[in-house]
Amino acid sequence: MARSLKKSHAAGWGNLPGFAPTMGYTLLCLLVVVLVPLSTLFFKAATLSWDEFVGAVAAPRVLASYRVTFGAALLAALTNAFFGVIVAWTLVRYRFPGRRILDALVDLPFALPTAVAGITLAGIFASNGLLGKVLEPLGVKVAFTPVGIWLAMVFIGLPFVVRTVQPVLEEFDREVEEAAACLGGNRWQICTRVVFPLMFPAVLTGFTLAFARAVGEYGSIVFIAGNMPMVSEITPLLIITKLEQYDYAGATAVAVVMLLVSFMLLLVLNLLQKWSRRYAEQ
Amino acid sequence: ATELLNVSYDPTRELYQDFNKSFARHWKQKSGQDVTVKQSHGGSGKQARAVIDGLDADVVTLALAYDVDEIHNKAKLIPKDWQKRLPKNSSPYSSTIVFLVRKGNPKQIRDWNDLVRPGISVITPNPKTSGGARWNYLAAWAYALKQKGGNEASAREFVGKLFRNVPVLDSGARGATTTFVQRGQGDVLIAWENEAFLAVNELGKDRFEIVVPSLSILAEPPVALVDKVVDRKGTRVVAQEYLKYLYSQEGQEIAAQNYYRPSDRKVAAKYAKLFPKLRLVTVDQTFGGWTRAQKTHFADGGTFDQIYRPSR
Amino acid sequence: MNSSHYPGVFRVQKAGALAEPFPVRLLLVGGTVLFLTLFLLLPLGALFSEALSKGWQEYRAALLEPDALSAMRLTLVTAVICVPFNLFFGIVASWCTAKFTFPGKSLLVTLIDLPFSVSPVVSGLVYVLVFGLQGWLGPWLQAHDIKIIFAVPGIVLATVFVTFPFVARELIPLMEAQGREEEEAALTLGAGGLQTFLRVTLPNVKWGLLYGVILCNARAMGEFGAVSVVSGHVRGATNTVPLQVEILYNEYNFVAAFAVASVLALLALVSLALKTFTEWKMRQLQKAGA
Amino acid sequence: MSIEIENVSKRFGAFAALDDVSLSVPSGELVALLGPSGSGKTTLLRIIAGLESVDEGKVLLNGEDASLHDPRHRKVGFVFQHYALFRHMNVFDNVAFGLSVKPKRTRPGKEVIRSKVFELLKLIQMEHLWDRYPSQLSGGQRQRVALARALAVEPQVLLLDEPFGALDAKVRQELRRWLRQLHDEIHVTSVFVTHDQEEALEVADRIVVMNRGKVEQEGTPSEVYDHPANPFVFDFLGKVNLFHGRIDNGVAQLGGVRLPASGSSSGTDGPAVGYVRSHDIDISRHGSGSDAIAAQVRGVLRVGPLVRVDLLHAGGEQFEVDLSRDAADRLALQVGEQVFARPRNVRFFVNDYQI
Amino acid sequence: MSIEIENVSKRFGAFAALDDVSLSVPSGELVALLGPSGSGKTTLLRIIAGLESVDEGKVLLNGEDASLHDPRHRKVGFVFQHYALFRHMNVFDNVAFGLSVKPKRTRPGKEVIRSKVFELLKLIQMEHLWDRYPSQLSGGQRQRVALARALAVEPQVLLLDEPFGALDAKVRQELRRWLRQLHDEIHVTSVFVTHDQEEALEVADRIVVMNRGKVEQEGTPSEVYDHPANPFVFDFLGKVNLFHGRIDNGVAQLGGVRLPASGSSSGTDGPAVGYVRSHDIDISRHGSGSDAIAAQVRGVLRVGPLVRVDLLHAGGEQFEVDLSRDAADRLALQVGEQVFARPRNVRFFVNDYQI
Ligand SMILES: Nc1ncnc2c1ncn2[C@@H]1O[C@H](COP(=O)(O)OP(=O)(O)OP(=O)(O)O)[C@@H](O)[C@H]1O
Ligand SMILES: Nc1ncnc2c1ncn2[C@@H]1O[C@H](COP(=O)(O)OP(=O)(O)OP(=O)(O)O)[C@@H](O)[C@H]1O
Ligand SMILES: [Mg+2]
Ligand SMILES: [Mg+2]
Ligand SMILES: O=S(=O)([O-])[O-]
Repeated sequence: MARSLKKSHAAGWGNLPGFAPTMGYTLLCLLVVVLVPLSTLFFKAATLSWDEFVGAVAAPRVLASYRVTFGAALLAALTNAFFGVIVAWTLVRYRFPGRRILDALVDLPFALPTAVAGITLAGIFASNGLLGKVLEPLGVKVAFTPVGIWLAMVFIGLPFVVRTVQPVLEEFDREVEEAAACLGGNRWQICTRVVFPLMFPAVLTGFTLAFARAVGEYGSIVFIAGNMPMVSEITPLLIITKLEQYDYAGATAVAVVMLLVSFMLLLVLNLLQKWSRRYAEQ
Repeated sequence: ATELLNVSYDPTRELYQDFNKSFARHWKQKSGQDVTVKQSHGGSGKQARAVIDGLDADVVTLALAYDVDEIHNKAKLIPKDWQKRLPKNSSPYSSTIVFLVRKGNPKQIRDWNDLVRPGISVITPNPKTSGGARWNYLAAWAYALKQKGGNEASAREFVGKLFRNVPVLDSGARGATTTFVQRGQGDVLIAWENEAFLAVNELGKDRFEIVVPSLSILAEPPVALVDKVVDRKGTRVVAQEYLKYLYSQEGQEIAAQNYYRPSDRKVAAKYAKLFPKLRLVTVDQTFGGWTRAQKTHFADGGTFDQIYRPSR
Repeated sequence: MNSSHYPGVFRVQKAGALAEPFPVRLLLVGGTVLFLTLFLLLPLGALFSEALSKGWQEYRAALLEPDALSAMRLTLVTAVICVPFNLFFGIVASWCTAKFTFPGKSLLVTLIDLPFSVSPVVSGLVYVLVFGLQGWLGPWLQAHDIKIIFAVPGIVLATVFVTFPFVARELIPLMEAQGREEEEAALTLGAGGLQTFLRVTLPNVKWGLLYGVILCNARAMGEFGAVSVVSGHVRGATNTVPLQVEILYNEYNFVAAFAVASVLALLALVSLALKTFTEWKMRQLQKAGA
Repeated sequence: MSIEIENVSKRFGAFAALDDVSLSVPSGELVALLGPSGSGKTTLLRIIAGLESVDEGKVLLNGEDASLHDPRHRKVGFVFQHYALFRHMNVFDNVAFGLSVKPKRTRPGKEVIRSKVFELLKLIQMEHLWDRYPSQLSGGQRQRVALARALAVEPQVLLLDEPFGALDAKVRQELRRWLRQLHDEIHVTSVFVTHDQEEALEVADRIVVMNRGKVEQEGTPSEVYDHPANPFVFDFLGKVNLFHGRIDNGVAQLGGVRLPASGSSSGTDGPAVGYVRSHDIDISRHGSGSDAIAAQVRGVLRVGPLVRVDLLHAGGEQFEVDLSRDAADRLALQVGEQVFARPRNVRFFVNDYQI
Repeated sequence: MSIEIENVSKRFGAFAALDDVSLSVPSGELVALLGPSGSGKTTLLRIIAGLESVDEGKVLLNGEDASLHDPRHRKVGFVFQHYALFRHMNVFDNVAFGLSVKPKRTRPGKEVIRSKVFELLKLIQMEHLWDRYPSQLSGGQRQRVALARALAVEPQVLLLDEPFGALDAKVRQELRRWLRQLHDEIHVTSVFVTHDQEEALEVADRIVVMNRGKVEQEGTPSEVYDHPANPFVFDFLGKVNLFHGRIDNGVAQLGGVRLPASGSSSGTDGPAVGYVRSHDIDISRHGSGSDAIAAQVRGVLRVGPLVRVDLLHAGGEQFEVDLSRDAADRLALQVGEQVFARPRNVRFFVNDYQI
């Protein structure tokens, strides 16, 4: 009761000072830094006729790059969702030597320049690299294949799921689990029917963020992807390619499509998110 | 002191590092002024675009004439006849395309037709983004054309086959070299002659060797003054001298030392031993000039894209 | 069932009846350690071993090389402009979004988040479209001899764009969770708006703020894609550290490339250590309280 | 300072949290706002403090329209339900806050602040804890710090939102008495919110009973307890038994007993409900069916000073009687035995809502 | 199922949350664990449920060592203080959870579960709300859902941790009575935790008073209320007045009054404190100084069914007397007047802790 009350008072206009100036400044920054620059994309793309636009964004090679980019991003985000939950769970629930270090390291992909990450990963997973040497004879080729794209995307997206799930688990009410145990649920039932459903919105948020980041990623991927048209060429690279052919309009057209698609996906995931939290609504 | 900006493509880093020092000395002697030349390197197309978008290059020294043409077309920073303003079509040095293979040439690669053998893995950058790669592509095409019974269709099939042997397409010549040398990908790297020399000398004579194909293309990287920029900055004189100096004895020697084929007869003779002799075709003769070559082969939907069109 | 039946390693955080069976725990901990080692420790190790592969001397020389130093200077300048800007923006934006309700709030938050889902390449591109010679303002800028793109301002702008949401993202949920009661209390005690913010709100979110700043800074220093598009790659002038790494790498100067990269990695590690320390400190404070 | 609330309404979206509320609090009084959860008590308090704006109506502080002043100049001390102490400041700094944010001109010196704060800490009996952080205090201690903090700026009105809501029963009783004594000492106009009728009855000079955004009744504790204006107030202020019956010509017929419907205003004949507090019923073993309700003892339970007797009357209705221990001991009731219950002070309400 | 706690100790780090606690709960009883915050009530409850392990001692359920079973097999229903409902399930699914996680062999069919759940929802009077989520329920409703959920698996022991702690005074009183009735209907062995003495006195068959990890006293409500074993229990179970004095030869000297120190065990002469409940004092206008304490009326306050009289006795000690309204009305005391207070049932404790 206390909590819901607090919430209801956090809502409402109230009389705290400073709304107008801070809102004004926020909108101004948003306009100058985000909205105006992004709008140029649409203006530039609008210089194309519809057919040209379709030609630019629906060429087979471009379509293939969407498939590669969004497909790998999806896979990577799923991987991150899976391992991210395990990592978050382990870091929160268990105590083992080195836990703090691992915990701190989770943020590394946020902090490491993506190009460095790409170069390093390519070095490790190339056929003469530390792991490539081991994997190649087993028939697993990572670097310069779509698997490499997935790998780089997993790397850069890793912190998102962990860092969104972790606080939820930390604040998770143990009593809920205990209640389920007293009602006769076994560990597996408790996890699948009580813990995971409650963690799900956070996982979804992390998944969404990891996905959005992966879709746009460029720096780390070009070094490890192999960049083969139709196979391992990502959309951001295509945008760059078009740019270097002086095809500004084509590049922005693809950029607009990318922007819209990831926006739509974000939107869908946000709706899903809302649905997954429906029980929290008053 | 005056400052020049030379916007160039990837493999010329070392060349211009040496050349700039020499030029600074030369200019000091000649005019008593200090000059520093800043360098910018990247894929040739990317560099041209930067100039088009406002990168204040006093001179451009790019991989293909096409890229300089675009600077004229898109931004009018350079007059249309820029190529006529300097000797040798504005190309103070030339190069060609050769192969780099692993020591001992384990896959027995001798000529272009070895590259299309099944199981051979070829490393070359992406022609859509790399100037060097376009030379590679055109050299292969020319080779196929010049074979007995060669025609457009057979050339197209040949190049298509070749690119199906390519496992990695880097965006620039340097990236491709790294992939071949450092990552151990592929059996053969198609590269600028100077790149190949550099790789062998820098990264190990014991690890790589150069294979010279029977036929290749004469690559003439052009240089140009960016008129609008030098006029705005008031650097026309020194920039012109900079380009001129490329054709001088010293300039030509530096080019040769960096494995670019000098255009000056005397210097060429001096370094003749360095550069293997082979049959060279030119873009103008074989492909009707860069603009046409660009349009048929590398533009969106051109032959290169068709090579990668899904057969299904 | 009782966790104390097992050795000290793999203890469950809060002793209780609800622990997974030991093998499951072992599997999870093992999986985590393996996964993180593979994805985080290994690249980090590879990076440093490459950087130091030719010895300390070479490493030092690579860092003191003038172009490398200039790149570091530029990166620092970028961060020094970009972080305070986004810090200030983050604080202001989180105040008006977290402490008030208004129609369109979630739209506003989404827009603040937007740069996050934009590909860095595209974020660079938009600035080319605005400030490039072929863009909206390019000719005018050139006529007035103002350089934005292919110069420091462009690099800063692109970096600001890319790191725009970082501080705000961190602060908004935090401030929302803390409600408005303390601010209201300060208000009824006669404090003005700024006083309330400085003396009540800010101290309460300072750790979150620090975390946001650290992440913002790390990204600002490490951004590659967007900066690459607007930099122009002029040696010793418009190359940031990540670009310099790429250049060195392309010059077959691998030791130097990794050496310079390791500076960024070290910086990241220091930030992370700092962050871990602050968190630890915070927990300590809480514990002292509880 | 007196508080005048004039026809105040407040809506949140479509929901009316306050609906035409009028109220006046004379200077120096301690008034309780009593009502169930969601009745608008907090909203009213926040409006007085200026933390919430009104949609309609006016708030006058000392006769002046308060909307002219924003919260910081209203000289109102607010004690929040969850204390809202500044987590990052120790007790001293919390209490000193209001003084230290005064404008330079009127801000007292360091020493003056110090002595003033310690004076207050003495008042709340916490001088020795001056350097603790809120998280190191018990609920009751936090509550007192919140109070001292509010008092430090010498407010002319003190507003307390469920000051003891989150505390243990025992601690609550102590603080409750302490608050009353404090008020008797410093006599600042105070309004406190509670949903515990005992708290209101025990502490307040006047009680305002609220329900669904309206004031149901206002008066001294004994006025609202002994003369509740309507069934809601009757029910909310203490345990009550309901007897269903009829009124005819001013005489009520309740479970076979005939009573003068004195409480009822006019002769509204018809079905009616009689409300009787559980301590307003006498039990005896003898009686006639006409002046007492025959009932069976279902249970006898000693609860502290009282003894609760559960009775079942012939009509099937259950009711409860609270006896003092003395009375209960004298009667020595056995479960199952037949007794007679004689209600005193029955109030009749027709249609559940009219006197 | 009976519960036997034998010499249980539980430490958290260096802190002993339970210190050699023994206790037995016969089958079918409703027992209250009463004690101040931090006294170990929750810990004891969790140990019975198997949610916490013991450091020393044993818990026997139905005579069997419980440590052989983990919580899921103890047949213990646990109702948590903050309900711990499954937020993402509606009322029906919450209640059905325990049945639906039974192993396949013993799991009832869908239809059986449905009818069983609705039976329980009827019991808690919430059938119509079966599809609401917990966030859409009031505190009291949530509490009842938590109870129904625990009852669904037909536990042999029901444990309730401050079941009404978070509720309004009014709602609390209702639920309290409802719980008692429920227990009378289904008669499952139940232990509930509270820190509200009134709640314990009103609801429980037996009360266990805890303090600092120890059991201070155990007995029926009237045993602990009327015969508290020590000052702590005396104080914790109701309002009490302290009179400082001496005992000599079995006679106590309290504020000028001489009383037989009947309560005190042996003739431990020396300084002693007399404990008297506030309703165990009679007031009259006449008396002699030897059997009554002369005192001045400082205040008279009507609090619902009782009237509280504040008195100041000559020695300077303040004390309180609770009178029934009747008695108070008869006396019609005025503030300031001089009266005589006659304590009944004085208990003497020497050194604050020994009888
Ligand atoms: N900011 C708000 N936005 C929407 N509704 C609100 C807001 N504040 C209060 N309400 C609603 O107004 C009504 C009155 O709320 P208020 O907090 O004044 O009740 P209260 O009497 O203090 O209750 P409680 O005893 O539970 O604290 C409630 O139904 C509440 O949900
Ligand atoms: N997991 C734990 N770790 C450390 N100390 C604990 C833990 N659980 C309880 N304690 C301590 O043990 C003591 C008894 O706690 P317990 O929760 O049993 O008290 P309680 O009687 O239920 O109090 P309350 O009425 O406040 O709920 C407290 O001092 C508490 O701080
Ligand atoms: Mg309230
Ligand atoms: Mg407890
Ligand atoms: O530098 S290239 O354009 O030859 O790749």
